[in-house]
Amino acid sequence: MRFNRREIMLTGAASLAAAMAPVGFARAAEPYRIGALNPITGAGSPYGSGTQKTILFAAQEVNDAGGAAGRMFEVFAEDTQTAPEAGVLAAKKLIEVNKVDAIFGTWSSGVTLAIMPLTDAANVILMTNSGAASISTLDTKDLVYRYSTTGIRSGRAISGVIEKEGLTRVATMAFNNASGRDLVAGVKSGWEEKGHSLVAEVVYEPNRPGYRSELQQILAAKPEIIMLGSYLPDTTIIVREARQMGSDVRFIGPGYAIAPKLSESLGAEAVEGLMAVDYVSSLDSSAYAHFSKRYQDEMGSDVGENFYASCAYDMVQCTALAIEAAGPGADNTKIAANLRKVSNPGGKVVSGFAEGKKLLAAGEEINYEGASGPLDFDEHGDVKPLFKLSKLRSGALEYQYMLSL
Amino acid sequence: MSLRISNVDKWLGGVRVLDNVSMEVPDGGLIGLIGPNGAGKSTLFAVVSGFEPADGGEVRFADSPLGSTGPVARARRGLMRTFQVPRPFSKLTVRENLAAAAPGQRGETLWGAFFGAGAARAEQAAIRERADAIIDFLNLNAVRDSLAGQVSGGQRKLIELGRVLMAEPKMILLDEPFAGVNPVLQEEISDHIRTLNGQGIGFLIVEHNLAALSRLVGHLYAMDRGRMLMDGTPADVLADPVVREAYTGGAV
Amino acid sequence: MLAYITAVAIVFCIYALLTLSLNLHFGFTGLINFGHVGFFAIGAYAAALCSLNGMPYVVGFTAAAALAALAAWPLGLLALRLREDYLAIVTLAFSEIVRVVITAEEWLTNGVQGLPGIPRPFASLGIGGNAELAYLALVVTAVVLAILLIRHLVRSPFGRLIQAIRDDEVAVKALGKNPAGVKVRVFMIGAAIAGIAGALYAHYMNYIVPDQFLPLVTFYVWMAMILGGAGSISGSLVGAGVLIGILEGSRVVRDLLPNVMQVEMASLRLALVGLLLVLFVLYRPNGLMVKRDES
Amino acid sequence: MGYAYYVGLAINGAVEGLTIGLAALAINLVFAVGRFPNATTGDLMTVGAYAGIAVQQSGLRSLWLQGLAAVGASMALSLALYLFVFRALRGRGMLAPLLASIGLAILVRSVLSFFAGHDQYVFQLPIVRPIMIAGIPVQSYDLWLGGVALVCVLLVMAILFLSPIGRQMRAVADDLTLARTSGINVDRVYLVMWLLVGFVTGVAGMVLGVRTVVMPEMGWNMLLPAFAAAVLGGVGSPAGAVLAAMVVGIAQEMSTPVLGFTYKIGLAFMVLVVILAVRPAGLFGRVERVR
Repeated sequence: MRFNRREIMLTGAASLAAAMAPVGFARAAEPYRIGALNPITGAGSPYGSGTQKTILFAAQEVNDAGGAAGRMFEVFAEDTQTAPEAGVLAAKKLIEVNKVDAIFGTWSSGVTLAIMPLTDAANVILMTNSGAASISTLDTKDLVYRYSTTGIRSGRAISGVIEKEGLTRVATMAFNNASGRDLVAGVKSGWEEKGHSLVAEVVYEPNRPGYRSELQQILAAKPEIIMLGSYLPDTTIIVREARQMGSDVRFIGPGYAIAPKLSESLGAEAVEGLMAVDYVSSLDSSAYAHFSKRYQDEMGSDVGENFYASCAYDMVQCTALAIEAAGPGADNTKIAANLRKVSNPGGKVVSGFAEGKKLLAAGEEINYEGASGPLDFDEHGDVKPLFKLSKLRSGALEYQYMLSL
Repeated sequence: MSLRISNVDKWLGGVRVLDNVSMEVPDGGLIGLIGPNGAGKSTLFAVVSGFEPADGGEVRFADSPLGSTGPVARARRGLMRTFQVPRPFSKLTVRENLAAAAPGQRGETLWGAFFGAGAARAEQAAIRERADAIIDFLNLNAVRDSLAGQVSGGQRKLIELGRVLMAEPKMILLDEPFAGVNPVLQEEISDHIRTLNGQGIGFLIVEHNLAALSRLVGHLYAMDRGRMLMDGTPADVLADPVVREAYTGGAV
Repeated sequence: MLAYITAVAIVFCIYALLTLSLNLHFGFTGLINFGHVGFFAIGAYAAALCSLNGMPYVVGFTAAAALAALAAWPLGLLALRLREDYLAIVTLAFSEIVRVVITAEEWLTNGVQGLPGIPRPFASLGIGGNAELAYLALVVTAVVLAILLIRHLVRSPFGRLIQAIRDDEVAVKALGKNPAGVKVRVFMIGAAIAGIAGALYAHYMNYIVPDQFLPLVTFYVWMAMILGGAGSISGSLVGAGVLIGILEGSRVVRDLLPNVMQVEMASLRLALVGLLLVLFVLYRPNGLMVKRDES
Repeated sequence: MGYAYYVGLAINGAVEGLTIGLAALAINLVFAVGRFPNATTGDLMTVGAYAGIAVQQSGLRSLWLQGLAAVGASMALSLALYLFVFRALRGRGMLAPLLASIGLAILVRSVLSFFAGHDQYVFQLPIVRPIMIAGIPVQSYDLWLGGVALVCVLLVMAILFLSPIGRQMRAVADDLTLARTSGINVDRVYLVMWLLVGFVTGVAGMVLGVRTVVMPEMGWNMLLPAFAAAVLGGVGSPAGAVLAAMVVGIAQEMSTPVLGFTYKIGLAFMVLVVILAVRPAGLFGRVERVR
């Protein structure tokens, strides 16, 4: 009962897909429809395509394993354009036209906040990578799950790293958007709780021909390290400018900004020792090993720069396990109720749907440990994140240690 | 309502385009102004009609100084002008062009566009009637409902004249009314001007067609290079060697 | 399906309002305005802030229209004095100033974090179908009212005057009529309509953030207006329809073309917008709905 | 914060201003001769930068070669835009070519991103540490940039004011009808003007690419500040455009201790609005006359 990739891509014409489905599929239950609503264009474009492809191949894996509780996964792909307006229309289309049961992989908080009223009303499960704290509190039906953590939590983790590294003079520099601001807000609160204060805080506007005055203000405070809440392009510019200004200040930032590509651009020497704090993609987990290989095959690039794709992989696997656990004919409320059951500690650790399905069939409790982390949800439906610190050494990211909040 | 221009100067980019220019159009007068290209006639019109400030001298209309008032204020006093290249409202019909020129319309205010509909309707009916009368007078009936941008050059001149008439002028500055107009229509326009002048409207006419102008006006001013050369009867002015020199000199 | 069509129709109506009001500015009065998204943003934030602070919707909508009109007032005065090419740049700059102020004044606007949870009228009708349809009825009413207003204005002597100003402002002055006050008023009326569009947008999206108000929105609206035809009310509707057709239609098209990736589709969609604008300017400058031809 | 701090800000402003100033120079040329604000300026720059990157990716490390490719690509595109679009729009007023240029800008950018994607590219140049002059750190790249900008401005001015075609260009800028009647080959003038625009935008794109990262939106993002500088500098004054951009840049950066880093973006636009409110024709512009 193999569903090849092309057929999944074609599911937009749902009837066509049904016509092509194998006989065994016909007696099966209603398919479980997933909207892959990702930032293909706009600010989130570095992550959107990879995330979307991941949802497609992850769904294929579920179908290869015979579907979840007899239900095949059908994926409908859409672009949020990283803009609320386009996101809302895309979500409407997914919910109303494609009749999706779940939406996976929204990225910008603006889009997620804008479509939450829609998914909430339609009882659609929403699994997101957005960082805005208010998403947790606005979720009334417990149908919203966050696979990457809030920016504020990440920032607090970063402040822990800085302390552990024994640095005391800390400055922040943030891209003026929600995620950049949340990240430095987290650093600030974490740092101040530890009894320190920041030596400089700068928020900058993007898309400028340079950021030297911003850097100059920060460097005037003589920091040992700058926490950078930016994306890769700005990070490239800012680190280069700092070096050209004669500063050897260290930088620390999220993994999507402090990436090996930096040393390709600026030379390994300029970025030696830069620190990346990232969610733990369970590097040693078999889920990650499997996923990262699939990703490399599908995308032709390394997944290291796209943490959100590993989240998307887990969204599909986790949901499939929850459906399986809930049994045939379960509605979304029941499925959601099973999400924590299949992923939180207590059961036997599994690393993929096929494996979990067998154990569930055998009546065992399971605990899915995914590609993006151990995947334990708190009462808000947010994962309890684990972080790791890596440093750029001779152009490559070198794992240092793990830390938790 | 006389127009008196006294010692007007105008500089443009280091060039003195009007140099101590003085002239007078008496109440109900019919006066011509000639001069070769670059003499400063159009600039004088621009200064008198308020589109360009003067750098010296004084313009008085109906015995009161116009000072630095703008074109709108001057037009409202009844001192109106036409343009060398006509400026019709090209996407309005000929009739709308004329109707738009009627002064003091209640319906042209935002308030009037929404309230007092009855009064506005009556007012517009009256304006249309007046516009139609002028259209009739100017023989524009055939193109009454055409877009002004689509009628011939001569007809555009007439639309401009018609618009000015709608605005109840006391004196009209006509900028080359015969330019690009066929001889038959030239005669027609001359007739219109005479008729209107007979009703007491003063005219100051800039024109290159000296023959047609001489037949129309009784008094002529001649300018060259920003200076007033002389004035007198058309025959005297056109016979004057200085004026002839200015024209031939301009031609060389 | 119905709710998706409803949603598209609502967004269409919001763009129709923007196109109609820009048409009042440019198509009927000849005012060059490349800062329309600024009025849209002011309306959106005014309405959002009012209702987030517990004021009735009526107050929010009134504030949206009034504040947008108020912002248009100094701009209108400036419009009287400037060459049209400078005015194009100044209005563009105005909309960016609006965005910068919204971004910077976090105490009021929550800055880049945006304003979430903006309430929507008719929410009491239950979530989904009926509430959506009721909201659609509201935006359609707004469009109809805007059309009636603009049509009434354009057909009145006031409208004749603004069109005369559009065709030749110097000639209007020479007739003893001052275009200044009229132009400022038209600028303010159009801005107010754009402000209402912003209010409808904010209440519909429930969430607004400065990034939604980039100059690209203005360019979209210009494209819609040129496509439909400057100076044509029906043209504004057609133009907005084509615009939404392109923006939304690409979703449907992609479902049918599995080999075209989303990224490429996004490029193609934008390319189509740009190409249409160029082609219309070159070959059909009067738009689809204007038959009157200039000689 | 001593004087060195403010000198540093002023240098930052001047350098950013120069980058934008090159774009403003290109805008100014079209503004004066073609009589419309050219919205494709930014995307001409982007295309130039991508051409430079293409040369780098093919393994040629010479910055000069990369720059040559950038200039060539921008000139070719600029010429094509003129021949296929802007030539047909001559005499159609200001708005038609402006709208067309907005459409073309969007079109060029989306075609570029269709083929090149949204990933960033970087000109791989060694990082050079600053040298200290009187307690002020001075970067060699800044000196290079200043030199390139100066050469560009001088070249444009030399062409405009010393060559016969430049004289003709200025004549067309002053009065198109008069220029035509006095026998100037207007077609040729426009051709040369657009080539010159391509040259300047190619250099500007290269400069911006070297200073930042190469992405499809890089040039478009510079358009508005460049518009502002072009208007402030005055139409028909190439040096004025670059100077105005530098003045605005310096004012922006020097204002940051007071205004902060968000409002500094608005500053250029506010200065523009205020100056035009006082001087409707711009700092050095001329008032149009009614005849």
